[in-house]
Amino acid sequence: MSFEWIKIPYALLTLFIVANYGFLLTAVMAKIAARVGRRHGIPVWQNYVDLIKNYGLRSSITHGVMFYLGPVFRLTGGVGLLMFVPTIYGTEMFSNMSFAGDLILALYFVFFGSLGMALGAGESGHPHSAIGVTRGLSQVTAAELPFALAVYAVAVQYQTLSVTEIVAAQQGGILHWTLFSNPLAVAAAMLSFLGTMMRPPFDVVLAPQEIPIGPPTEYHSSYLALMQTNRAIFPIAKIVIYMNLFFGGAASWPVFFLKVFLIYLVSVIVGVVFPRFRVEQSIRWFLIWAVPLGIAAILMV
Amino acid sequence: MVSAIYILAVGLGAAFLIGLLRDEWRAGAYGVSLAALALMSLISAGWVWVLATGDGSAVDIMTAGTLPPYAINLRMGLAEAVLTLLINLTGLLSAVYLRDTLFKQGRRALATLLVFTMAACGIVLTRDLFNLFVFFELVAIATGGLVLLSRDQRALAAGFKYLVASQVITVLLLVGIIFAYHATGTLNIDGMAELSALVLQGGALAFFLMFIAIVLDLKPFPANGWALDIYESAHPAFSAMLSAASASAALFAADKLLLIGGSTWLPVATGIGLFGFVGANLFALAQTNDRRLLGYSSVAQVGLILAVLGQRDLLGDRYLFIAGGILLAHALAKAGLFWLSGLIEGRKLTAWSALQGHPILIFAFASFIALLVGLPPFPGFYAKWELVIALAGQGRLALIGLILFGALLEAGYLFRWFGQALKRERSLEPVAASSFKRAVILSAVAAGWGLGFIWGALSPNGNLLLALPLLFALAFLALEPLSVRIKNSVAIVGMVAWFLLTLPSYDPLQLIFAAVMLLGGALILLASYQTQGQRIGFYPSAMLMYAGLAMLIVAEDAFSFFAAWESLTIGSYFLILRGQRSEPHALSYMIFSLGGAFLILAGFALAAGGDPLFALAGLAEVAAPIAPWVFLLLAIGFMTKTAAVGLHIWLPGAHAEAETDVSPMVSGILLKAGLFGLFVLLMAMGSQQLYGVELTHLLLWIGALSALIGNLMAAFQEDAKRLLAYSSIGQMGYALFGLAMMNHLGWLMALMFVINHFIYKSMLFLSVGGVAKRTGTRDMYRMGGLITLMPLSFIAVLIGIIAMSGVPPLSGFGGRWIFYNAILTAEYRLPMILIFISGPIAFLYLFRLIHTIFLGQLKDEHRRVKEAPFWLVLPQMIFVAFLLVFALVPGLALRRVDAYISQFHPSGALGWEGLTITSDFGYWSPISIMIVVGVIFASLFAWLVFVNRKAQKVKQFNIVFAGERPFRPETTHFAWNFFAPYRKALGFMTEPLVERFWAAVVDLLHACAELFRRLYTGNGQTYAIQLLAFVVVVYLLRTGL
Amino acid sequence: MKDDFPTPPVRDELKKRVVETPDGQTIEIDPLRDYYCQSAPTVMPAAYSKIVEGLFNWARAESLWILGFGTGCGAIEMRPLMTPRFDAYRYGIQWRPTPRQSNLFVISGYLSVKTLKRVIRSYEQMPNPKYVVGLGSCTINGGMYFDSYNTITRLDQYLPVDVYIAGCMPRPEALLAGFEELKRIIRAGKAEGANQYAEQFDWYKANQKRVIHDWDMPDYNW
Amino acid sequence: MRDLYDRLKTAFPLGELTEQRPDLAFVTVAKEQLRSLLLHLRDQEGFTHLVLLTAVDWLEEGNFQLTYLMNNRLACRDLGVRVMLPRDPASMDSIHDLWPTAATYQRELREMFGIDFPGSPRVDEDFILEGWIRTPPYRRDFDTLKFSDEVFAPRPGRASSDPTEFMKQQLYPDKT
Repeated sequence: MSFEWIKIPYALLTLFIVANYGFLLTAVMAKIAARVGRRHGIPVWQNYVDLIKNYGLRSSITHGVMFYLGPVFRLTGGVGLLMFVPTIYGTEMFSNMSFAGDLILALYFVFFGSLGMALGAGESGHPHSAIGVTRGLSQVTAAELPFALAVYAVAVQYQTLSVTEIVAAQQGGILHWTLFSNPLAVAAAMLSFLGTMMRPPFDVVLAPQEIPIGPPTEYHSSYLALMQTNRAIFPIAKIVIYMNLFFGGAASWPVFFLKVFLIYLVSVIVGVVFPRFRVEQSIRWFLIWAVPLGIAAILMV
Repeated sequence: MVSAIYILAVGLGAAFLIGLLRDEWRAGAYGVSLAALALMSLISAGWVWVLATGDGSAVDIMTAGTLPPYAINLRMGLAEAVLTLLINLTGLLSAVYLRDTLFKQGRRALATLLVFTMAACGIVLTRDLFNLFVFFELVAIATGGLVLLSRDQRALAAGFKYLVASQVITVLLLVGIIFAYHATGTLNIDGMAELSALVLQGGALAFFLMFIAIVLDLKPFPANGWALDIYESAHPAFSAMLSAASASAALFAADKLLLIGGSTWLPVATGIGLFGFVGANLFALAQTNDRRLLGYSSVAQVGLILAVLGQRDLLGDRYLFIAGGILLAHALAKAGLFWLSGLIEGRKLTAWSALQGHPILIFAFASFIALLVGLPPFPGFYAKWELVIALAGQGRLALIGLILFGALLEAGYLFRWFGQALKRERSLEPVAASSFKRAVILSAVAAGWGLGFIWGALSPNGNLLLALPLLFALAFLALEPLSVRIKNSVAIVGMVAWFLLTLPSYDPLQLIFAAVMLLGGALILLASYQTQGQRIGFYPSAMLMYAGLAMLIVAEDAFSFFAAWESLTIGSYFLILRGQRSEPHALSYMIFSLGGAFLILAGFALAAGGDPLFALAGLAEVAAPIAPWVFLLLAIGFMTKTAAVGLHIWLPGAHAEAETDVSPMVSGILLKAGLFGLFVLLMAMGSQQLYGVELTHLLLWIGALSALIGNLMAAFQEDAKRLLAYSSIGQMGYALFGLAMMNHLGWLMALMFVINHFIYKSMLFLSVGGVAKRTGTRDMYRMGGLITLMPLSFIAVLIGIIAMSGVPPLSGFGGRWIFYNAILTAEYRLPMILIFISGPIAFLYLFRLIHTIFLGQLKDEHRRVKEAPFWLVLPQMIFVAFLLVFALVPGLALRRVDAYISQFHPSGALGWEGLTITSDFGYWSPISIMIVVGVIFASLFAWLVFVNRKAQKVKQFNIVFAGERPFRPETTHFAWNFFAPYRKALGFMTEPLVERFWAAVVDLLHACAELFRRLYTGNGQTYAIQLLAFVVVVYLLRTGL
Repeated sequence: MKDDFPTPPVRDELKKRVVETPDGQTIEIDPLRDYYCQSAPTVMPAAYSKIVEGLFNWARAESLWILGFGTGCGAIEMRPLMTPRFDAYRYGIQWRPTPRQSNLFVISGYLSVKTLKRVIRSYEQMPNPKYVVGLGSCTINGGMYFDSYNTITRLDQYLPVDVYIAGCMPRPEALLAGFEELKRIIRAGKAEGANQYAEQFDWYKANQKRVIHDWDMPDYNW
Repeated sequence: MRDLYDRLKTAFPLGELTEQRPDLAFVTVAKEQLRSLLLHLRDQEGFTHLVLLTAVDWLEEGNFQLTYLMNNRLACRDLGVRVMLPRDPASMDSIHDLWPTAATYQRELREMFGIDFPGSPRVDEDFILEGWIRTPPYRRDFDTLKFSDEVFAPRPGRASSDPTEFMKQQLYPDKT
């Protein structure tokens, strides 16, 4: 097996671009949400400042090995997810490490970070961390279901599990996108997307008012910095999957920026409009509204 | 050879001689009786030897020197020889057993005993009807006398009731004989048979009267209240004789009479017999008195044999083998159990808990129960196999159903009794210490095993007692006095050696299962080094299970497969029963397993079409319309072991309550036996349709539902081992789902689950067991914060749950990847919804497992807890290594299997070039994943260590608590009712519907038993009326037919 | 005040106790020692490089994360800061629900002795560097509660205070002005309250224990 | 109110009736009669609700005055029952068995005034103050300013003014 070492700098470049885009994007999204409340909101560079500040904090504590490793798991999950999916269609340069596995790898690697984070938060011994984790896990069982069904429908539709091939099948015009060739699957997946973005109405996991603030309660300084970085990278990595599966992928960086922005915007728009669901409410919501769409999708392809 | 008539002569003579002795010479009288009985036994034994070795042939003895019908003649054939031997030996052993009582009662009792034995032999030997009547009278009178030997006050009443009943019987018999003589002009049985008595004027009625009289003497259900009172109140040694000797003799008489009746009367015998078998077993369910229970069981067994007598037309030359097998097994077991009951003071079933601490007696108890139920390697097992095969061959399916149902009931109450004896609080009453009595019991045990060997030798299917694995397991009975370390080493070496020995003969599929079961079993046995002392009973049971598994894998014909299946069931039952509070769970395990085994038996029988040597490969040739039924029966049978939903209720308790090193055996290994069976089934039969329903689709739904319910239930458990047990149900659901997909990758996934589930479930059970051992509880919310104290256990659980949840880079992901590729070619999509939802639910219980035990707040009493014992940790660490290796190079195990499966599903094989595994749809490179993840993880970790090198290590209460501080660890550890919101949302799916269903079935059976039991009022007149009513009903039914 | 008053009894849950382990030994649990880290705070040096420390100080100033803990009536004046009218987020100010992630503690108004205990805990749990803003007259000199038996009169006796914002109550605009002043101090590298607290730890502790009689926690809450 | 007072007067030795409003009045009763009076009011007169229980420190007379304020929901009337206690030792029978809520008031009085209610649940535990070890702070002989000055280290230079004078001076400096 010959490994092309040039892949490593290429992957780092992707990572660099995505991380910066992520920092800016989340700030812009915060600004958009603020504008809904007629505020100006944070400056677009605020995320960088917060990151530097967090690295700049001088003291920190640790509750134990898993606590220490939690954020590492978390960020590994985000970076790894990004690495396992080709970012830009048609370039060898930004196909990252996608030779290691296909769509299924990406789907399951999503959980890597959450699992490690949950363990780290658990070792802090803080009850709120555990409560947040139980809420998150409970919600994810229902929220992931429509997405899994949609992915299955798409894989059956294109008869492949390779992300690149799925994107390839969608080239040649906007009407070739899965969005138009299999709208049921996309609808199901987008509802699921709302559930995994940690925004209202599905943000009971963090719920700052009741369980400050869920799993990351005990995390601070450089731990928090790692998690913030993940918060910039991970949603984008996840959106890249959605983009590739349903919205025709991106053949260049500008298209990438635009599509990611628009997909992200969906969850923000929903988030600023709706109040928060309790866990059992959101589970029922997914089972009643999103799952039937997914079932219809797998039966129709 | 000594003439058989001397049996009668010696008995009668000795009885007279004793009558002449003076009352004081008790020892002399006793000696004479014993000598007489011994001599009688010797004569019978001589005949058995001569006839069995083929040196002689059956002999007719003309008493008056002339041919019948002018004189009475006796016959000594093989059957007669065996039965007289049985009767005489029972008499002899009972006499030994009764030594004290007989000394007290004196020569009259001795004489009665001798007359009883002699007369019973007479019934067997004689070929003359009137003579038969005389012997019956003698037996009846002697019985009446012997009943009074008991110290029980009720014995007197029982004896009286018995005399009333037997008078009715005698009258019927006598009238019948007179009519028959009138019709045929002969009293000789063979003579009547030749004349076809039934066609003659009045012959039918005459025969009916004689036949019904004999049948009544068999104490048929339900006209048998008088007999049960005797069983309950008479001296147990006498009950033994009544149950073993007199019933055998009467059965033989019935057999002789059926010669006259010819084939038209056979269905009547079958009907009465089966009705009795099922009915008496049902009634026995409600019994709490040990002897009465044994009485019911006797009635049931006699009914079964009567039913077999009724089927003699189709059993052909195997008739004696089958009927004899069941009869002898019954006689030995029943005599043995009655004798055993004589050692026990209390009459409640639970009083048998006095046996605890007497391993030899418990072994005897277990042997007798196995004899009765017909488990391998006892004669009843061979007999039942051939019986069921033969019945199925002739299409008598209803009979099979009733027989197996009755047998299941019987197993139910017997094993419930056994469980109570072993697990209830030990009764304080001592077990009688008489060495005579024990010797008698042990001789019955020895005879049982001996018969097992003989029947094995006679069986065309091969002798189980010569199978090496089984012998190896049984050898541990002899090794029991040694210490655990020695026995454990022997066991491990034996299992590995057997694996190496048989290695060349395995195909890849068998190899995987063999590796999991034998090598895996040996690995788990490492954990057993941590126990101390002798650990009596563990090794024979465990080895019996492993022997069954070893034989299962290599079985090529249906019989050896079934025998292996039964062996592993018994072994695992004893293993599970060892747990602290496992009595009810072991029982439900046994009942489900035996029920499943009986379904398998029925399935094989259906497929075999009458061929007892049916090969497994023959399943492929079974054609419609039976094929789908065979498929269904076998599939349900196997699914009792994989605990598919609906048949799963035994599993959580059985796995959770088992000992620390037993849980991984029964979970990691035993469940795979069911999967292996399903593999064999699906490979041979493919998919089948029944009424247009694709049966594999049904399996898909069952698998998916098991996965969902198992996972969901696991998420709501507070008990760590129960959690793991439920998760096994879910995991087996996945495997079943994969198999039922009937495509290449589905099967590969099922195999991947076999390996993965074995590794991580064994590992988790061991580490959780170790934690439970150290913390003294299995409730997770009582633990917490153990990560620093038990780091190795934590690592095992961590690796285990990452692997189990399917998160890359560990091996669970491989299973998920194959799963996704497999479903892309599946034709049927709906059940996948359930599978998709159960995947994330696994995270729920896995996180709960690791969090509530190892993370969170450490409890006060656990502050000094040590890491689990070395021998528990060692196998865990080996498993961790395996998991990592298997994660990196799954091809090691899967590549060859992949090729092997191509025989059955040629399309869809994986590509194994280089480091990447490719399917038709996607690709996966385990090593690349591991490297990428590893590099990212390591760099980020290094970065964190660099920027955060001065982190202050804090303790458990240094958490932000809204300006407050935590109160106590117990109130700070969030663990109990962990997924409360989830329960709110989906808790309705965890309603124990299945449990309620089975509880309702059991309640219904018990209520029936309780209701109809009232027939037995204890009133002699009622009993007499019941007798007559029985006669009338049988007559009406018969003539109506 | 006379010192011959009895000290209040130790709380039950903090008393030493004897428990039996699962394997039958009896062990003694000393909750304060076993549950809490006993280390004292240390002075945390600034970054080795002046440029880096300058960058850090700028970032700290532009990213003020306030602990969401309203200690007194002044908390009501902080709420408008989140609203469109004042929108403090523009200035890099936001509220965090946990002290671990906050670096600014606004003591909003009067501080009773009982609350002081919670404030100390929360303050000590914040990572270094951390800043304290005293809001309202009460924190400066007791304000209208100057003669109360349970309200402290000078916050700086107990915690190092970086900025006081006078008024009863100060308006949100005053708060914003105060925060701008704090930013200036931070950027100048003069907001070393946490290190001051560590340096004069004994003095602060003595002051705190003088008013808090039932001291039911370790000396430093990590 | 007056008719109620007259009715009560026949059974209990009551002090004067103080009518504050048509629906609010106060009577004084001896310590020993209190319990039977409360019981009577609760069970016979419909004063089912204990609104509050509070104390006044009559330092000069050496008494504590306890006020049990009762409410008759149906008649919309309140009646305050006053009991005078000697300040030293201040002890009163507990009525937590009549109204469970009384236990909470009694804990408060115990902590703030040092009035003991033997037998009242948790009466000796901390209520609001944590670890208070000095004179109960609501007793008038406890000088809070002195205490504050001694314990809380007042900021030097702080001055107090009379609000009226101070505001006059601020607003109309020419008029002083």
